[in-house]
Amino acid sequence: MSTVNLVYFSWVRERIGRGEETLDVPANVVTVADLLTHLKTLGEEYETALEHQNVIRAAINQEHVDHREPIAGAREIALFPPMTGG
Amino acid sequence: MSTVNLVYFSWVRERIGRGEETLDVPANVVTVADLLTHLKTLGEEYETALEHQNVIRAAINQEHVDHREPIAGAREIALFPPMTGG
Amino acid sequence: MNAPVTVRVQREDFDLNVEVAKLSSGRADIGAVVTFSGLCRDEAGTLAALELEHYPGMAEAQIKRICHEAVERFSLQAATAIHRYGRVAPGDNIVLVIAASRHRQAAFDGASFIMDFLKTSAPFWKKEHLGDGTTGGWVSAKDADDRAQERWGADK
Amino acid sequence: MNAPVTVRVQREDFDLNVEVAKLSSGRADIGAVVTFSGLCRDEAGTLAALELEHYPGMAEAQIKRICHEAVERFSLQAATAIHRYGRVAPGDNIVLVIAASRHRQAAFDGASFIMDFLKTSAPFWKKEHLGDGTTGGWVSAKDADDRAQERWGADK
Repeated sequence: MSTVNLVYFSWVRERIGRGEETLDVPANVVTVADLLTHLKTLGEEYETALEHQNVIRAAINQEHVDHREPIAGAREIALFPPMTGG
Repeated sequence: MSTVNLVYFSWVRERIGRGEETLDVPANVVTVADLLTHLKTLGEEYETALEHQNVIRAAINQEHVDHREPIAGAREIALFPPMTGG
Repeated sequence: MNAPVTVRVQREDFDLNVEVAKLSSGRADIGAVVTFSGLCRDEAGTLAALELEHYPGMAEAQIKRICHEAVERFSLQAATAIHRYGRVAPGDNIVLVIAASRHRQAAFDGASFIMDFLKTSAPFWKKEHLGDGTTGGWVSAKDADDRAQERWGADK
Repeated sequence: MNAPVTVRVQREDFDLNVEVAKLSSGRADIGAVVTFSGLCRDEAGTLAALELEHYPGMAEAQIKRICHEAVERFSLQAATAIHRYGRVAPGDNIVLVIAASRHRQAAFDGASFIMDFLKTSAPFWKKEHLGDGTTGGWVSAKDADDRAQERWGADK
């Protein structure tokens, strides 16, 4: 088990129903992809928010990462839809 | 013989020594190229100004033309070096 | 390259003259300043407002990365990027990018590069509020924006 | 296309905010405004001033032609071009181009197109006055500017 700080934005935030949370994750959650799979087991709101897993973008410690990135040592993991700035 | 109003800019103006003049030109001066050739017979200042005839730009009635353009009916013919606006 | 880069993420509007003056005043080596202002469109009268959400901290950091990349790539003399968040009405400013350089092409390319990457890799999201009082949902990312970014051949 | 085109050739300086406001205020269909300001460089301290000569009448007419061509080609919603003449010092403005459109690429392309054609086909000439009191002669046309114009594939 380890503890991660999660932050959500846009419709990921709205569907999960909160903007941030601290979660304990099992030791077999190694990558961002593992984290997404794990979150989807935590309830319908996560399932709905993360249903189309391939469109979910992730950042670790405020830097973009892809889903294969290990999350070990992450202070903050952010999950959000494709960005629409500018 | 016909009468043309000529205007000069930049170093063409400086070398000819005036900014504008009205000249009578012989009937065999048909195109801009003919006009340049004719002007060069009028004195050393014209010869110096128009020496590199291919770099001289021309406008008739304030529109760019090339050297083959007939000058008949022109109200105003301008001669100047390549432009350096912007 | 030690060109000044100014990045701000703010709720308030910005002033074009003030930002250009900050970046160019007192120096006579700049030949070209290109500004890009992105405005909220009313979408033929259907839109009442856009709500801009952002990821505080990462938004600033990511825009700085993009600006420094542009400065290096196009040898810019200075770059500024200001992105607003919160509610903006049609006709309001959303984003300002300024690029300064000796010659015009670099300034155009720099500003265009920064905008293309802001669109696709700065953590902002837009929600539509419609004129009839309903929420129009979140603006979707555009394939055209991904292609615009990809034409620079970079990996950011 | 009935997009407003504003062209001025003037001795006085211009104000970026005022010109952008003139072109965009009161409308909510514009999504992108690109401005280009061309400034007089001091050429590493050697230049005291530039003297800009122009062909009155033709200068305005030619810039209008270029702007209308850009409006049509890039479906611009508005375009402005202001070119100064007379003496300008290092750091001073020389030229301002503004292009407005729904989307950013057209605004960038429109402003860039207008600048490329201003450089090569608007009747202006620049004379250098050097810091040591002498005249540095007339600025030569650049091959790079001809190539920049030619990339648009137009005949103007």
